[in-house]
Amino acid sequence: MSENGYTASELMAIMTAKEFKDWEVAFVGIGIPLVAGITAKKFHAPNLNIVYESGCIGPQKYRVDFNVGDSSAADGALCLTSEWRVFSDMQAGYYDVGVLGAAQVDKYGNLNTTAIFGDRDYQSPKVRLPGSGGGNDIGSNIGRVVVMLRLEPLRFVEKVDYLTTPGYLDGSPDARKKAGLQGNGPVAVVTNKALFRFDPETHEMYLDTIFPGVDVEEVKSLVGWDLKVAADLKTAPEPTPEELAAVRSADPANLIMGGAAARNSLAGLDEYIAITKKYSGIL
Amino acid sequence: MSENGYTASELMAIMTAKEFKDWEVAFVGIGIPLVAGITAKKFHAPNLNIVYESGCIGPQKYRVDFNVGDSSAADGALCLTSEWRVFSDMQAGYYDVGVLGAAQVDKYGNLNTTAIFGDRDYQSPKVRLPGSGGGNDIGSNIGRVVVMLRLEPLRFVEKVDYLTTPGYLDGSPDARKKAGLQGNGPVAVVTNKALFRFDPETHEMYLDTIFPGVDVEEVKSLVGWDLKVAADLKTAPEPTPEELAAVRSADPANLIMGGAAARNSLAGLDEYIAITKKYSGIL
Amino acid sequence: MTETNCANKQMTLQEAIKKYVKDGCSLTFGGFIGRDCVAAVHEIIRQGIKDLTVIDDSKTDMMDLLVGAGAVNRWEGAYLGYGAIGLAPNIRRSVEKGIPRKIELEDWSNAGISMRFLAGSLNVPFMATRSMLGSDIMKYNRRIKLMNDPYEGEPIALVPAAHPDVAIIHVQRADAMGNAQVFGFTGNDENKARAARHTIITCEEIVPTEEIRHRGNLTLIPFYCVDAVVQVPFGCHPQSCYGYYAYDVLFCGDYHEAAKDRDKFLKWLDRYVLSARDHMDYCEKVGWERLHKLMGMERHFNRIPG
Amino acid sequence: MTETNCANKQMTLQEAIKKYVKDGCSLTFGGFIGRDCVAAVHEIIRQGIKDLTVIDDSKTDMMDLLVGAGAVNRWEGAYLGYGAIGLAPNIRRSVEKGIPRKIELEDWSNAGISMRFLAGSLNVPFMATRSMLGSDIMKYNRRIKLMNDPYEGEPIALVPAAHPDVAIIHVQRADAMGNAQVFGFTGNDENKARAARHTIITCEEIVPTEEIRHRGNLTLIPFYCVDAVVQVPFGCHPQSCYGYYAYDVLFCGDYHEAAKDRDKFLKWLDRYVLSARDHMDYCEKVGWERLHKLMGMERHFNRIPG
Repeated sequence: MSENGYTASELMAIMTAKEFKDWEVAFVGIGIPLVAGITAKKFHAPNLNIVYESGCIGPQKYRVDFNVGDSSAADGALCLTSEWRVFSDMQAGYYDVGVLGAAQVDKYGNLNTTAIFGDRDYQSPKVRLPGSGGGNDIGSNIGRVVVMLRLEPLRFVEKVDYLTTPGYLDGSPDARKKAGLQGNGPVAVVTNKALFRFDPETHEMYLDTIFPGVDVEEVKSLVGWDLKVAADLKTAPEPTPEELAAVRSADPANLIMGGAAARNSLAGLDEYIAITKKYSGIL
Repeated sequence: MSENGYTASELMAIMTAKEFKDWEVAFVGIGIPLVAGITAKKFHAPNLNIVYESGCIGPQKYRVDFNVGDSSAADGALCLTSEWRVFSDMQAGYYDVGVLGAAQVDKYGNLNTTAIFGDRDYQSPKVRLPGSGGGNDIGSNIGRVVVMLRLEPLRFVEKVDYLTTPGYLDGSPDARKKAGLQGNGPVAVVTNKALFRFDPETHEMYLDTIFPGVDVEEVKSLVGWDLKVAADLKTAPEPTPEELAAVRSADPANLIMGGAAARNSLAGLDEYIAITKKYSGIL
Repeated sequence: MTETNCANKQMTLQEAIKKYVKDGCSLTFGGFIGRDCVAAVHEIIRQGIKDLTVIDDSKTDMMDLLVGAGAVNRWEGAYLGYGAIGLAPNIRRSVEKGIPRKIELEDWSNAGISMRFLAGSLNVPFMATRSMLGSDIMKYNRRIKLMNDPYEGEPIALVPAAHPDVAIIHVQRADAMGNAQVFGFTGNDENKARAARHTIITCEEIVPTEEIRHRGNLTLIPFYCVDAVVQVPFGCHPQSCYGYYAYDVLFCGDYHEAAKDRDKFLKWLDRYVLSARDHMDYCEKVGWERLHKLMGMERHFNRIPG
Repeated sequence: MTETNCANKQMTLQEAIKKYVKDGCSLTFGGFIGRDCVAAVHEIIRQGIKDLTVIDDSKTDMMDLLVGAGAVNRWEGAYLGYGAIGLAPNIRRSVEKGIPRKIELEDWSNAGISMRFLAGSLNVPFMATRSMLGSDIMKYNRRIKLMNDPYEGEPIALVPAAHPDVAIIHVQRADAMGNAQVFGFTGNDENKARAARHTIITCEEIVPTEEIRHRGNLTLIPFYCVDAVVQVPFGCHPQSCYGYYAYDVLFCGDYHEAAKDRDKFLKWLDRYVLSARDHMDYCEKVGWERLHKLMGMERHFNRIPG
């Protein structure tokens, strides 16, 4: 937790929540992206409907999901269907916004979630990551895509080791269209220190909004190319107590945001069940 | 009704019923083919499961269907699903036997249910028929196909005006395989006067079984090519009283077998509902 | 595609048809000779909409009516008959004699046209199928393309995606947002609703969204595919609606007899369609008692689980 | 494909795995990180089956287990991680260091692999998709073919049909004939069951066929796609099974911690899998009280409509 009384993950969730609009249909992965979606529903987007790749459309969230196929993803859903169907509905243009994570991003918003090569290669990389999952599909087909990842060394690179999910490809004006891709590409990259957007002409990522207490030079030092900064660089507002409360009630046992440390601090299954029941509520 | 106390349609249904085997999955159209399927379930094939192209799999028949999408087709079904799915399951080889009707058949078992051209053509034919429906799909994909049509002038022709549903195409040994078709082609043609089968080498239709009281020359005179007759030509047995009772209880108001005349002889909706309820039974 | 999602897409049948079904547009209808959109077809005829292309799998009386009323220019589909009752009189008169006008025909098989709706719903340009190979359907319909598949080299047919301007689908129940639940067979409805540019849901009953959420597995068509929701009880009569009412075979038989003669057909059309103000007036003409007897018969045999 | 349909395809999990899952065969599993076939995976490991190819969409702990146990030779799929908990330790050890053996990887996206199962279920050689275009997935995976569609000329990707030797699918309930009903999301299960040469259904409960007929719309996989039916209550633990029990996040967290270290993983494998006689013994080791608490939690939030 920062000296300001909130964690970087909480701020990321709150900043991402602002990217959703009311009555949109959002394709959101589990983890912090989902916490962002639930947070948006509590404020400006009460009728946001979330779709999970397992085949759950518009659940009424009662509890935290750890996986896209957790029972929770189906709780009170408007429609329970198949994985291939929701990906096809995505391909048919029914989903307005997608949120996804990544391990690496490049200056044209291309994402890598497959492998960090290091000094090795695709079949024997330094770090094998999970792979595309539905990430490539979101990046290939949804009109508006929001990316979430931490601004840390070696994550913002000139060129990704493996291009799992297309952003603007080589950045040339019709690159996506020529490749046969749909959707307009990424609109925002939300990190723990700043929010980035893309130049409508060059498709190059630039610094749009800096988070409270973060220095522009610090951001530039973590980015692997000569980062451009918006002429009207904005500073994000501090999260409000209401926003923080909303984020925390979406993850009451802190297991999404807090990870292994939070798991280990629980007394056991009984405490977990009790917390989950206590904070459950219909959105 | 013949002097023997049964109609030609009833005999056709009973002869067709014998083509089903127990535990098969059968793709059966409405009308007399369905009456045949229900009859088979009452005798040697109690576990026959019938599939309707509307998406009904294995219904427990309570009442007569007039259309493949009648509610009756769904009564107590094992699985209620989509049209595209059952056709795909057919394409994947899950259905053992198909039964279909036709307006014309040729000597290689090709069927026409689209148009009788007369002296005209496809877009302005003498008689426009309903079209393929699921007929082409059955003929293209199911292992064993049984055809039902009346032996009447101009129905058994050297070459069909329009080849809606493939039998053995031009009869050449690999014609079906070369065209990309699955299944082995038609195994029987059941009519009101005789049952025909196909030579395994030449794929030409021949007279296999003649019905009680029918003359071979009469059959030959109604067939538009030089019909071959089996060396061991069989005569069909007279239907048993049990078989006739089964067929009649599958169509208790006689609306399938009896057509407009039977409809007109009903006093009205009340009588129809009363008969349907009275004869309803779970198979 | 749906322009805007919102809490309430309910409107009257007149409004929905007027808003989405235009002269010269292409249409598809849900159901499969059962759960047919009969009330919507009546309203299309009443509004005098013309030059329609219908892209569909198998249809009986509702297409016979539309063609007899002169509303159709073109048919792309698999079956136009009258089920176990016989051939479709108005279809025959149109194709054979051009009365009241000749419809263009493009024949497909049911599996072939089903794959066109599947491709449309997936937003891919085509689907492969093993149907129609070697037949005259392929000979006369040049949009079916023969290819050797690039993986195994086998012959296979390609069919193009269908994207009708409007899909009209009748379901047992829907909420005002447009979530549509179907009981019984589902035909090609899930794909038609997605393949079409606009989708109108007509339904027996509008239910609260809470009721939809209680059985999410039965939602065949989610709200985001739907533009309009219209409550039309008995909207399939004389066809059946699973769990609601049985097929009215005698009414259909009478229609079939009348339709064999052009003048008698026009009288029938006037009596049941043109002179009916709306679908409630049609129900009145058919007789509420008759409709409820058909409901009683259906529910004797099956009830949708509560 | 199913060789013979019959009234009773029930057998034990040991029998079903022994009969259909052979060294060197290809497999796919139902569920989607939820409703996973965990009990079946344990039994495969216990029987020492080797050199498997797994063709699948997204998997977490069950693939980590199989790979850690050295049973897998090749993976064709989209996601091998550990959900919100992190990366999959045994997957990383295998791919990065070849411990205990290196698995071959063929990457797909979830939509791409979904279309492979759809093509397999339809028995067509390929499907078109707009995913994976322009990405390194296509660069490294030469089975994805770029083509210009013959109708509109647009670039489109083709993916080949998947036909795994065996699909194993866990469902909430099935009858002895093999009719399988699923509540909640359905993943790619309907297509996997059809695409595979043999299908094993494991289920929470065997129900009478009458009960299946009562809700035919929920039958995702009909009997004719199914070779074996096995009752395995709590067969997904520690994953969730909608309407039956919740995800055991703490158990998974403990597994994840253990799996980071090869020796600790082997102890875990021995404790919960190898030294368990069968699935009931696994349940005993996990603790019936724990399992029933997870069931209580699930049913607090949702109950399958009665």
